[in-house]
Parts: sequence; structure tokens; C-alpha cells
Amino acid sequence: MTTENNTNLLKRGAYVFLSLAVLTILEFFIATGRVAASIPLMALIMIGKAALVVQYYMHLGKTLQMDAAEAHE
Amino acid sequence: MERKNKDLIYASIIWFVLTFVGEMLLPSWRFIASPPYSIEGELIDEAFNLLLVLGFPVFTFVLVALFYSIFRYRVKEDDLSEDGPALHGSTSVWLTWLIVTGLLAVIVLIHPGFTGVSELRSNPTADMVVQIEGQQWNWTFTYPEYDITIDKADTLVLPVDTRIRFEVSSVDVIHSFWVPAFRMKIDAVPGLTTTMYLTVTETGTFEENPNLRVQCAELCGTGHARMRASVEVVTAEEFAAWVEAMQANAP
Amino acid sequence: MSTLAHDSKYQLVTRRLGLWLFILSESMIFIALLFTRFLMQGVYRPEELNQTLGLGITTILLISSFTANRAEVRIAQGDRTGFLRNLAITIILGLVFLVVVVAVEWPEALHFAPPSTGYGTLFFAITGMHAFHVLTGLIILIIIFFQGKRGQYSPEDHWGAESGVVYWHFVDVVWIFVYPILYLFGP
Amino acid sequence: MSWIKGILFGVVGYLAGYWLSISLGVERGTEAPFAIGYVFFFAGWLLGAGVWDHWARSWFGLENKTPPTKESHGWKRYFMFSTDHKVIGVQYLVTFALIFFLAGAFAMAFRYELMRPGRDWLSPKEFNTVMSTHGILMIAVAVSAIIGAFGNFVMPIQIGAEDMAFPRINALSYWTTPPVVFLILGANLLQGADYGFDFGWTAYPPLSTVAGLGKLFFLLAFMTLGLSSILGALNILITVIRLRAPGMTWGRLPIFTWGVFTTSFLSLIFTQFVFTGLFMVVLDRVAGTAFFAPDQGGGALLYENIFWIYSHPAVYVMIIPGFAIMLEILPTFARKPLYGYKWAIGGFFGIVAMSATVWAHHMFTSGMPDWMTVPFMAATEFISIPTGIIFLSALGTIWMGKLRLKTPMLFALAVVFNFLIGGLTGIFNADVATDLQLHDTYWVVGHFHYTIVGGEIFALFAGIYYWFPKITGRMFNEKLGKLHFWWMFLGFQAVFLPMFWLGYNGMNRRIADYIPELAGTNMWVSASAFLLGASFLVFIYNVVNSWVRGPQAANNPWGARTLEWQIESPPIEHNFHQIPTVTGHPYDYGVEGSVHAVLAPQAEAAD
Repeated sequence: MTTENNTNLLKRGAYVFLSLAVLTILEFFIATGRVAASIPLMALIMIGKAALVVQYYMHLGKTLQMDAAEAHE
Repeated sequence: MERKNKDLIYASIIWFVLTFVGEMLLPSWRFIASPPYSIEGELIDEAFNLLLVLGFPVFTFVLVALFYSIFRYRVKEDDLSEDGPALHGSTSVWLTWLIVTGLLAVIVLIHPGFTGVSELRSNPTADMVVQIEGQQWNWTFTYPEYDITIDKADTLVLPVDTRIRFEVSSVDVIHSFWVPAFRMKIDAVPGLTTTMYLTVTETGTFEENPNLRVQCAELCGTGHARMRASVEVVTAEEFAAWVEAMQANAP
Repeated sequence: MSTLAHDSKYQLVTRRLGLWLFILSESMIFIALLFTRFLMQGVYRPEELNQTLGLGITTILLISSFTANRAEVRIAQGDRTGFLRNLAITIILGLVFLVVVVAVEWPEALHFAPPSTGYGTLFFAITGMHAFHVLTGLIILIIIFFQGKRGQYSPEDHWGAESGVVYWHFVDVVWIFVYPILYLFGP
Repeated sequence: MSWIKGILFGVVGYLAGYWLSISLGVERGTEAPFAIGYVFFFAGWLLGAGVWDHWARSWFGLENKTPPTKESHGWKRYFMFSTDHKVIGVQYLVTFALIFFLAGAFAMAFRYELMRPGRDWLSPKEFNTVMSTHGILMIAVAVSAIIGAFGNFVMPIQIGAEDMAFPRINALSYWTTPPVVFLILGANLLQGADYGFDFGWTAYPPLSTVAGLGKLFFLLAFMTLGLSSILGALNILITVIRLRAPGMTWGRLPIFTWGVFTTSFLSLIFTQFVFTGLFMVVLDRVAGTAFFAPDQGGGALLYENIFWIYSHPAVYVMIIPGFAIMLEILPTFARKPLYGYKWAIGGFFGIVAMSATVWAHHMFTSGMPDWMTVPFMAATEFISIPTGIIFLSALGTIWMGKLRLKTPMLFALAVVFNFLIGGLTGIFNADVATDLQLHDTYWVVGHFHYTIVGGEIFALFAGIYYWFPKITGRMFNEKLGKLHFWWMFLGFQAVFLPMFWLGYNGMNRRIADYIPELAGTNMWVSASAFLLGASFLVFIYNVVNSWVRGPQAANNPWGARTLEWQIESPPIEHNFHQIPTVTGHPYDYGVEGSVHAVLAPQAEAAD
């Protein structure tokens, strides 16, 4: 892994965090009634947030990909 | 190949004969020791007997395949000289097997499965209500129409030829209201009122048939085993007399 | 005897898969508990519930995930100081989260939703189970911190740090579900 | 020795936990300090048993001690925190054999009580506890024995691996089990109101939330067992996925390995549900929560659902490894390929996939709504289809074979016979109408003993006899083995066949006393039960005697083809001198020129 690559990773981490923050605040406003919407929307946001963390912070995709790449070797 | 066919034919004949004889004898086998005392009980006994009849060919099939193989193909215990033929079963064999087992499952699912459920549960009407309340470790029977409550009862009196709704509840832990002679049980769950409908068809007492008893069927603590009461099914006139006597006795 | 199984890269993937299966198994606890929430109470939530405080601790946990991610990237880069700094922030944020939940949130909830009520039962059981996971996560991160201080991890081999961080993210993911379901969903 | 150190650390941990909870303001005399104390006991036990010496020291910058090996510790390694999968396998096997006999002794005790109606040798509460102890200990055996013993000993060799993927987690999952037994027996030793647990192994609330320290012990024990099961499953899954030898493709995996592999999915995912359910009961007891208070929206049905979401898949956790051992042994002794290898694997996957969809068939009488009963009845009937595949596979394998009726083969054939009865009687339970009569009666007792004892425990014994020469390097006495088989087989039929009759004719399960009309059959069942119990004396004598002074066993006494038979008996550390290369199918009996594996590839060939 090169340093440049890692700088990108840091940036990506920040973007992911920003998205999470925005989504959380959105959730909060939905719940407190300042944005008219419903439980399904909150559920959707919640799943989206979890997917962001799982994919970009926990590298699920990468883990599975590495495994598949090996199988082809 | 020839030997294979011969074995298949022999085994099939044994299976067929065994199944035939068995199916002839099954109806006279008195597995169920005492008669049902309710319409629902008759239905459940019929379902039971039907499942026996349907299950028997499967039973004999596996049994014949198993024992035919054991007796026919047995070799000396340390004989490693020869391997058997490398059979894997063709797709058609497997598909046939899947279809046959699947069909069997579907058949028992439709009848007695679905039909049983619909017959047992489709008629929510009753001539009479009896409230059953379980507590550690005795039963309370209430006849709301007659204003009779029997606390820690030792006998449940029911009129014959009557469709009864049992409303079952519990004050402490889970119990289960079971009368073996009626073939029906329903749990008494704290916080819920569960219902069970049945039509009593025969008169009788616990002394005549020990299956005429209320038995707790869900482990409920120390006194579980002896949490029972006898059931007395009486004629309408006797029941009326009993009701009158109970009401007269009430304070 | 040298085999594929001993190859460090191969082993790393094996361990990652193991950790993921563990996470899958652990998440079943929360799936069961969160389903129970709907079964018992539907989407009922008491009016007195402090949603803003919930937002606050959610934010704390999210930031801690962010710094945990930075810590992991730093050690992969070979930047030990950055790794330790980010990890320390993560640990402090985690501690703050735990303290707020136990010392502020719970005493408050005791008033309007004691454990003897349906909602209180769920609230305390779910946040308690989560707090227990936060605690284990913190212990793991603290051990990793001191190991890192002793110079244990390298860009090539930092599985210990990676696993702790992934677990920490898992704790965060659980909270991502717990927060809306307990605090925000409502009739 | 890990045991002594573990108990020592555990007691210290318990005292620390107790003290901590008291000083945090938890009321003395309630159950909470015990529960917290146990958590610390458990941690202390694991640390003392070996986690500290061989694992945790490195977390604190200290040097780990090396795990015990045959060279360094000899037979003592069996009592230590060994990370060798073969040692752990033997530890599992012996421990669970002991638990099995102990649980059997409890069964003897309550069968003695049930010999005559009205007998009061055991008080009702003692009866309930003895019966429940038998239940939960046997559940522990059924869940862990095959997977723990042979899943550990045999499976890694079968796939050509040196060890499990995570040897230390493997040791951890074994050392998690002794506290289960401590707790269960501890509950039996308590006095007065704290004595025992009287709610069966299912622990339905509200009965299980009634006060009594013994009940808390039970709940903690069951949760601990779940933990062990999860860790073991995780290890097995990763080992099979990652550590197969070169050439060991999924299509060449021995069927036993497939069995433990598919089973492990169930353990890994569903055990957490029972853990959660029991956790809720513990919370209701010690923390005053209201999960099972009906007026708060919870209640008994909530628990029943969560409990059976685990506990029905759990019966497949028990039986699939049993099927797998049966299918492993049949080809060897019929000298024919496993009939429909791929279909059998499909059968396993079918069972695994469907097992999570049938749980509420345990609740037909629970008062759950009607719209739930019908789908669950349907799912239950359909799970007979994948089970049928296993049966055809077994029957096709012995059909036209060269059957050598050695002891392991006899046990394997008995699995077919017993499970046939167990499976067919299950149809009566699956049908809603007949289940209204049969639920919670001796019919059910007969049914699940035919499936789990007749299916799994017979397979366990088949496995013990089959792999005994490999594990010990010595041969057992074949005559005594056969004697044990026939004694156990006939005794088993005599005990459990009459139970079907008892159940339909009015004997419900878990009762300390019954109506006098059922006396004759109960007398017969009890007498047969003692006979069945006595058959294990033959087994114990045979195994102990053969282990100590049996004749040396050949490397491959059965003429089997899978990898574990191509290496020394007993295997060397790390199993293989060189990792084998798998070149063919494991069950190609009667196939010209098929070779399952090449063990030591020639140096010339590589050139």
C-alpha cells in the first residue's frame, strides 16, 4: 500500500464520517417532526448508515474480494 | 445387471407382501386403548389411524431395503477382497424419490393436516362456556351461565352432546388443560385467555375410564404430576340437577 | 513444514473471515433484542425520552469510529504516533460515551421508564447489552494501545490493531440501529 | 494442571465479583451478586485454565508459555490447555462420555421413581430437578459430543490440515464446558428453597423466573454451553473454508466434514437466540426487568418463540453430525461409493435451510394464533424431504454392497433403523390434529429419544468404535463391541417403543407420578431402562481395557479411503509428514484407478 493511497483512505474516511453525520441529523429531524416523513424512511437511513460503516470502515467488501481473488489463484 | 434386477424384484415382492399384510392387520391393532369421548377426539383418532396407514409403506420400504441388504449382501467381516459396484444413482432415481417423498408430504399436509385444522377450528360456536383457570397446583372451573365457581375442584362436570367453549387462563405459570379422553389440550398462559371448542359425545366417569380426567400437561413446578381433576360427563337431566344442587349449596 | 496455511497473507484473510463470522454471530443477539422491542412495545416510546442526549452520544460514537478508522490507516502507513494519537482519542470518546450512558442516561431513564415497565425493560436491556460490548471494545482498544506503544505493530503486520478497530466499528454499527429504534421511532 | 489452577482462579474471581457487586450497592442475599460473581468466576476459570499462560500474557508484553505437547508433558497434556486438535478432541470425547453416563445415572434415578405409581422415593421437587438435570446434561452431550470430539479429532485430518484454524479458540471452547457441569451439579447440591431447578431443560418463564438460586445456576450454565458451541462452530467453519489441502475441492470433501460444516452454520447463528432468551430470563430475575410480564407486552409466548428459534435448529445440530457419521461409515463397510454424494450434501443444506422455519411446531397448543399453525405445519412436513434424501443415500449405499458387519457398521445400520421410527413418529407430531393429543406426552419423549439417542447417540458410538483404533492406536475387543451393540440396541427398543403407547393413552411427560392404570407399562419401561443402562458397563470395560492393553491397531484396519486412515495410528503431531495432495473422490470403492490422496509426493515427480 502506498502513502498516496493511504491519504486517499484518510479522505474517504472523512467523507464517510460526514455522510454519517448528515444522515444522523436528518434522522433526528425526521423523528422530532421537523421533516415530515415516517419510520420506513428512518429505517432506510439506518440501514444506509450501517452499510457505509460496514463497507468503508470495516472493509467487508475488501475481505470478501481478497478471498475470491485467492480462490482464482 | 441381472443380479441387480433380481434383487430389486425380490425385495419389491417382500415389500409389497409385508405392506399388504400390515395394512390388512393395522385396523385391528388396538393401539388406542380407550375410545374418544368427543367428536374432535374421533377426528383426531381417525387422523392418527390414517397417518399410521400412510406411514406404514414407508416404514416397510426402509425396513425391507435395510434387512434385505444385510442378509443378502453380507460377507465375511475381514473380507476386503472385493468392492461393490460403484452405484451413484441416476438423476431419474433421485428425482423420482424427491417427487414421491414430496407427494407424501403434500398428501399428509392436505389430509389430515389442513382438513384437520379446519374441522377442529372452523366452528367457533358453543352451547355452553366453561372457564378453566390453572394455578399451582389445582384447577378452578367456572360455569358463567350458571354462576357456579368451583375452586380447587376435583371434578369437572359436563353435559353430554353439548358443544363447549373452554376459556383457559392461568394465574401464575404456564399450565396446559388436557383431557386425554377428549384428545385435546390447550395451554393456560398467564396474561392470555386461550380457547378450545369441543363436543362431548359419551357419558362416563373417571372411575370408568381414567382418561376422563383433567391433567396439567405443561410442567408447572412441584405439584405438576398431581395437578389433575376427574371429568364426569353426564346426561342433560343429570347436569341440570347438578347445577341446581350447586346453586342451592352456594352461599 | 511450510504450507499455504502458514503464509501470513493467507492467514490474515483466514482471521478476517473468522472475525466476520464472530460479528455475524454477535449481531444475532441484537437482532433478537431489537425484534423483541417491536414485539413487546411496537414503536411506542415515552415522551420524556431525551432525544437530544441520544443524538449527542450517537455523535460521540460516530466520531470515535472516524478516529478509529484513522488510527488503522495510520498504522498501515507506518505512522505510529498518528496511530497512537487517534487510538487514544477513540478510547477517550468511548469512555465518554460509556460514562454518559451509565451516569446520565440511565439515572434519567429510571424516572420515566424503570426496568419494571415494558419500555424500560427494553431500554435497559438493549443499551446495557450494547454498553457491555462498548466495555469489551474499550478493553481491547486499551490493550492494543499499550501494545502499540511497545512497538508491536507494523504496516505489514497489524492484525491485532485491525481486529480491535473492526470490532469497535461493529459496536458503532449496533448503535446505528439501536439509536433510531429506541430513541427515534415513534407512533 | 489446568483444572486446579482454573478452579483456584475461578474462586478468586467469584469472590472478587461478589465483593465488587456488593460494594457497588447490590443488595446482599439477592441473586445479582451470584450472577456477577459467576461472570468473574468464569473469566477466572478460563484465565487459570490456560488463557493467561498461553495467550493473555502477550497482551501485556510478557512471553507466552508454550502449549503442552506429547514430548513436553506426555499424557498430562490431556488435563491441560493443549491447542492440539487431537488432544482437544479426546478431551471432548472423554468429558462428554462422562457427562453422558452421569446424565444416564440421573435417568436411572427417575425411572426408579416411576417404576410404581404413588412412589415417593424422590420428592416431586427432587424428581423435577433430577429429570431436568438429565435433560440439560443430555442436551449438552447431544449438542457437543460428536462435533467436539470427532469434529475436532477427525475433521482437520480428513481435509488434510495440520490443526484447526484457531487452535487457541478451539481450546477455549473446550475449557468453557466444565463450568456448565459445575453449575448444574452445584444446583443439585444446594439446600432448601435454593435447591435445584424444576422447569425441564426448556426453562419456560414464568416458572423459570420464580425465586431459587438453583434456577439461576441452570440459566447461567445453559448460556455458558451456548458460548462454547458458538466458538466451536466458528472454528470449524473457518477451518473447512480455509485449511483444506491442495486438491481437496468442495466436491471431494468427506461427508462427515460436510456434516459438521453445515451444522456449524446453525450453531453459529441460532445459538445466540437461546442465549438472548436465557439472558432475558436472567435479567427478569436479577435486574427486575419485565420481559415476561404479560401486562407489559411480553409474556411466555415471547420466550417460547425465541427459545425454539434456537432449539429447533439445535436438534439438527444434534442429528446432522449423526447422519454424517452414519454416511461416513456405511461406504467403508459396504465397500461401495456413497450413494448420491452430492444429493446427500444437498440434503444437509436443505435441512439447514429449512430448520429455521419450523420452530413454532413446538407451540401448536400454546394458544398462538391459528394463522401461524398452518405454515409451520407445512414447513415441518416438508423438512421430511431433505431427510428422505439422507435415507435414500444410506439405503443406496448398502444396496448390493459387500457388507461387513463389524461393530461400527452395526451401530451405523441401527441409526437408519432408529431414525426411521423417530422420523415417522415425528409426522404425527407435525400434524396439528394429532399433536393436540400427543404434545407434551410420552409419545414426544419416545419420538425425540428415537431421533436423538437412536440417531445421534448410536452414531456417536458408531464413531467411537470406528475411530477408536485411530485415536488410541489400539484395537477394541470386537466380541465385546458386538455384545454392547445388541444389548444397547435391544434395551433401547424395549425402553422407548412402549412410550409411544403410553403417550397416546394418557401419560404426559415430566410427571413424578401417574395414574395406576399405566403401572404395568411403566414397570416394563423402568426395568428395560436399567437393562439399557447396564449395557454401558460393557462399553466402559471394553474401551478402558482396550485403551490400556488392547492389541496394536493397524493404520487402516477397516480398509477406508479417507485421509485419517492413511496416516499413523495414533497420528503424529500436526498429523502429516507432508501436506497431502488430494487427487480423487473419498468414496470411490470399486472404481478402477481412483486415488483419494497422495500423501508424500515423490521428489522425482516434482522434477
